[in-house]
Amino acid sequence: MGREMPLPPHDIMRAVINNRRDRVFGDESIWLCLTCETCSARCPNGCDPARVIDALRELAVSEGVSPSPRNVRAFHQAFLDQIKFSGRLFEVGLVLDYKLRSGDLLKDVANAPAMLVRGKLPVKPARIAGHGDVRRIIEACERERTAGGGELT
Amino acid sequence: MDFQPRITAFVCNWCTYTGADLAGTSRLQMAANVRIIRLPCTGRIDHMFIVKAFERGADGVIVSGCHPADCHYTAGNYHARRRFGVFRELMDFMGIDPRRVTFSWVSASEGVKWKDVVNETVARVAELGPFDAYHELAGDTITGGEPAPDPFEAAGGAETSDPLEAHEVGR
Amino acid sequence: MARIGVFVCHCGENIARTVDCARVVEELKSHPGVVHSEDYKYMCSDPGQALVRKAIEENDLTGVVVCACSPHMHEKTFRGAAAKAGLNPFLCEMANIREHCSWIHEDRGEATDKAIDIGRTIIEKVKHNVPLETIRIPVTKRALVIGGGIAGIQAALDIADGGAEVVLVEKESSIGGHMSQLSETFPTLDCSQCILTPRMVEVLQHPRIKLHSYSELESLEGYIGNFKATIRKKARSVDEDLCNGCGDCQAACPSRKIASEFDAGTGKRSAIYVPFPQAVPNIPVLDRVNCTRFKAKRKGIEKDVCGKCQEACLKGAIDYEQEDSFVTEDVGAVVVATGFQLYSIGRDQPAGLKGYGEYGYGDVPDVIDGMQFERLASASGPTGGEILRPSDGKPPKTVVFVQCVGSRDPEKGIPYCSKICCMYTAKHTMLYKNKMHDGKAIVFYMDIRAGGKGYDEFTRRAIEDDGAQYVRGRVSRIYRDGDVVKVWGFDTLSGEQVVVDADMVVLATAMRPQPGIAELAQKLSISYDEHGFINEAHPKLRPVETNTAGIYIAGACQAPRDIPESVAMASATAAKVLGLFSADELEREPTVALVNEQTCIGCFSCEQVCPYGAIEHVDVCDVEGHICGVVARVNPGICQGCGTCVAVCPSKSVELQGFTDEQIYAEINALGSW
Amino acid sequence: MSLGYYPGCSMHGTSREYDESLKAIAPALGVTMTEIDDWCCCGASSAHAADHLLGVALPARNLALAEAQGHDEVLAPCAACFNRLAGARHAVANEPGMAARVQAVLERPFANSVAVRSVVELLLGLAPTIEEQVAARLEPNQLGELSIAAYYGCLLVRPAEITGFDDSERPSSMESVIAACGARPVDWNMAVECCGGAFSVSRTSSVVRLSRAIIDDARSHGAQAIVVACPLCHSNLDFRQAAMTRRGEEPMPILFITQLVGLALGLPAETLGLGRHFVATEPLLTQLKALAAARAAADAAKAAAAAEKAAARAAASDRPVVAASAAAASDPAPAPPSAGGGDA
Repeated sequence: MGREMPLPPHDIMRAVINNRRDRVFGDESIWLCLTCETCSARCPNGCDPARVIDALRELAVSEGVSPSPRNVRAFHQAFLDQIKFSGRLFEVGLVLDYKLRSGDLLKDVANAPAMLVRGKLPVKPARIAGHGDVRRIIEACERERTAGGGELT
Repeated sequence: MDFQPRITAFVCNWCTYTGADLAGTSRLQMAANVRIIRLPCTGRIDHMFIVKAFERGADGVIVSGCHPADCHYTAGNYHARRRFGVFRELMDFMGIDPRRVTFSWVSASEGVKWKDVVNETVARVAELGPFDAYHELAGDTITGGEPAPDPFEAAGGAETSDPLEAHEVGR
Repeated sequence: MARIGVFVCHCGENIARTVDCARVVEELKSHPGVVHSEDYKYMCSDPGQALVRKAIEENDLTGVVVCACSPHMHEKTFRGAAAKAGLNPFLCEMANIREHCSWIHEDRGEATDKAIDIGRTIIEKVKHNVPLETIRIPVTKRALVIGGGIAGIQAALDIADGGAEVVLVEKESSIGGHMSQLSETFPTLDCSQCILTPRMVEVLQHPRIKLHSYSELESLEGYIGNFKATIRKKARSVDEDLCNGCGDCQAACPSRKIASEFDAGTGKRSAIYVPFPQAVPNIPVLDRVNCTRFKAKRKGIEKDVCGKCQEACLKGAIDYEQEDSFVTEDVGAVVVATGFQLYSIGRDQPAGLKGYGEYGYGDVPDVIDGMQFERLASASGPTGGEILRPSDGKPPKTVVFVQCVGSRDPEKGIPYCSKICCMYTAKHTMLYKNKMHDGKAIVFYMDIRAGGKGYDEFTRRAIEDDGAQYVRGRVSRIYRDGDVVKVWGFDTLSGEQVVVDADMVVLATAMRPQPGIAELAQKLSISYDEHGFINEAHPKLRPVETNTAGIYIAGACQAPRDIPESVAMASATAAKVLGLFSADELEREPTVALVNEQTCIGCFSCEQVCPYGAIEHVDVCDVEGHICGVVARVNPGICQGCGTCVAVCPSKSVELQGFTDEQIYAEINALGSW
Repeated sequence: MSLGYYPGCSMHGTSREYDESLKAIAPALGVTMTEIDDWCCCGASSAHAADHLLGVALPARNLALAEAQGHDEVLAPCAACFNRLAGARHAVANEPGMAARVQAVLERPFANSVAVRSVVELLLGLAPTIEEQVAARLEPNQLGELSIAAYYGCLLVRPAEITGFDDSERPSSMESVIAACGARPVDWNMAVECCGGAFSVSRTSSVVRLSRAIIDDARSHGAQAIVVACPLCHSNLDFRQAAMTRRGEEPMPILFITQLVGLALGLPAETLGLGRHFVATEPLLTQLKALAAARAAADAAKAAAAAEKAAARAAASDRPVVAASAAAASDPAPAPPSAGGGDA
């Protein structure tokens, strides 16, 4: 994805070193990272851009900075809410929810039937017994983060 | 101050003695209470030397050599450090206040540090007052030939504490 | 009864300003044992020294104390003066009343009292001084040089030209080392073989150089001036005395498809071979691993197979039964010049290194390393100097050079900079462009480190005159895509990803010490760093010495080095060796430790703490001559006189001459009287 | 040794056939595994991007469950899940303070004692078994003619200190499994490049660009199919392939490694869920069957001829040596460059 990022990983690292929040959060770069880990695997100095970018996204979310491209953030949001609700990811739900948030309603709708035919999309969400437990964990983590307990930056 | 402490310094020939020389050539003024005894290496220092110094009326002692890893003889100062670990235990036992002894590293380029070591030690010992317990120190006063305790007996324990650090001054 | 003479120096005003020298003279005159005491303005001047000599003779003094400057300043001077007057120099000591007194105090009274104290202390010490004789160790004026690369060759020639004998040991069948593999050399682009071969021949013909090729050091015993080296002459399967280097055996050998080490795998050789035509000595070696005959033997086939080389050899020099033999050589000094190896980043990685799978080295035929490029560019190489890529033998139109492969990479490779890569990469681009004018040379670099005479100009030339295209950034991926080698990189200056369709890629791989360097270092009891490079005694002031006296280092065994540096180091070691050999005997300060074998209990605490391994075990026998115990003995040739053994000896059986317990206690006691 | 099974969400949805095929081959290979009761989503690929702690805590919950249910190993077929689980295990073990923080949010005992295994790792260990079974089968192995590109993607091999079981730049474990199945692994270039992962839905354009490069490279290296071990990769390469195939290009079937093993073991395509792919697999399979049959016939003929030769050779005595020297003459191994040059 490097080539699609306005700031490629090494520039992000540089900006972080120079504490250039404006640059780091200035565009959608950090949201375009797929955590494919290639940068971390090949860094001669053992830096771990993938982790740094994760941390930056976390920061961005908690501080509400950084214009994460609407659809990417939407995806993450939809994803987490899914788990929060059922404890597991319910893909149909995810896709629908995501479309509502991101607004590109038509995308993939054509494919959904195909998915159903192939038995790939259970229509009914599987809700695990411990979904409450999961919700609690998610909220606990949110609390810790807002309490600033996290070790980011 | 009226009380002028008498300090005996055991220094190695290559680092601290040369460092003291540098202090001289740089004309660094310092207290005149210190008398230097030159040894090839702190590794040479038998801690009975220190006991003897006190026994002969010194109020304080400075032991100073090369920084770790700088030893002219590659490892002498490490062995010294290790033995002083044992020695500190001994001092309490003999009723010598450990604060009367300064362990320090002064390299050939640290004239200023040497000055500080001297002045701070003199000041510290001056506060402690005269060391008058020396007559209680055991042993024949002429040869000072008490059998030294085997330095390696307690060496194991010594390694955990680092006496040179413990009292280092003039950083 | 001691008869001490005291000499107080004013050092012009330096001492006299704050120290009342007259009073010092008076006070010390009355000190027990002092028979003479005087002062003078400049004691170190000739008239001053004359005073000392005169006093020694007139009062036949048993000791001299010079109250003046630091012993580091003038101890030699005054000991010399004492010696001239017939007094053992070690009975003369200095009391430092300048650096340690007059210069650091203002109060005249205080300073004078202190000066007197210092004088007394030294007087008391001198009373216990004993005459010492300078230690003399015989020196074998013969040097062992390990490694026949350019460093070893230079060291051997310089030492031999200096008049000493040299034993040169080379593990390969020919000397020449890596330099003989190079095509041209930076920054002058003169042909490596042309400047090296004559030196190699010189070595062979030098009356004072004895060459053991295809040999390795088995063990080294002894100490400076007196080493005994055992050398393993590996079974060459060729009688060195009979062989006349005609090469018939090589021509007769049927297995000719063995990858040539000399050509870094780009060329082929036979099983019995001389690595290259100019080899010195020009005697082939039989590679028993690849030889048909030995393969068959290993397969357990009774009958002798092949044997064509033996048939072909008219001198009957081929000896299949030959075994490793050993020779011992007495030498006085050792020069280690074992050089380097290139970091092979292929699939098999040494412990601690991850390698570079993403660069496809070893899998993609057209991804080669610097040494392989040298062979391709070399007139004596497999392509006769034409640059043709390995896969299809076509001339590559676009060549990508990647610097810092393995170097400066603490995570996957090696943290240090290999130093020569920037230069040889620039050289490679020139060699390539000079042979392929329409070719494109692209260099990926992190920084260009071209420090050295004419070095930066050289890299500039590559860029500006020869048009090499330098891209600042690292390469992330190299793979084969049909006919081309795809190179993914990043241009950090333009901030763009770069993808090059190259025909060939040359990796400037890192320099590492030779394999087996650790074992060698242990044999020589010298130290090496975490990468395996030999440690110098002092990084600035003793760069070619090791912490073991009499063993010196030259070239890339100490750190990444280029040819000029290796040669300079080699000549430096030669100077050191010749200096050592300049006298028949080594003179050493007698301030060394001495064991009282009567009282030694043989606990060898001293051995544990001695940094130089100077402690030897000696059997003690009872009256009937039966061994009844073992005691320690200090080898004065090795002891450096730190005195650590003295301090740890539980039975007080070791004394450090010049700093005996007696002397030191005397000093301490002297201080008791203030 | 008790193996817990962590399917992960997509195994019950978009990559159902992965689950089916795994369950199908497990008994055949003598693997018994029990699904972790009440497992939850591991958070991939959003949790870690939103909250580091959550990214560790969710997988940790599953590892804790596995622990409680007496497993000492957990099998996570989904590469993303595997990466998250293994990553969590690593983080809890190595990040200062992490163990405590996780403990605090989990509110259940967690000793971090469970090892995490990927399907590839498991199959690699079983490769000999697979080979035996394939050999033992009577009908000709239909995979004999199949050239396959093994696609690892990111999460299976990176980062090395977490995944560990294979070289992160030049992995070979899948190739070993493919070979064990009797198929031909192709040597290609995109085995560890990223396919676009989680952007399948949110940034399809990128996925198409990245995945196309992968499929093109596989095709150009003669692969007839790509084998994957990751639902994300699969959906990108399979589900999105329509968007990236140009006119005249044969579609490239994308198989899960478990499906390949299943085929090798002779399990019916249906049970392996081969019908669930967007890129149809039938044409390839039928083609293979034909080829395999043909080859079997040819082999039989060859074998007969060879037998005669062998008999003849047995007569002459000094033959083996010639063979040996011939082998020597054609010894291809290039010397390591470092071997050049001469030093003691």
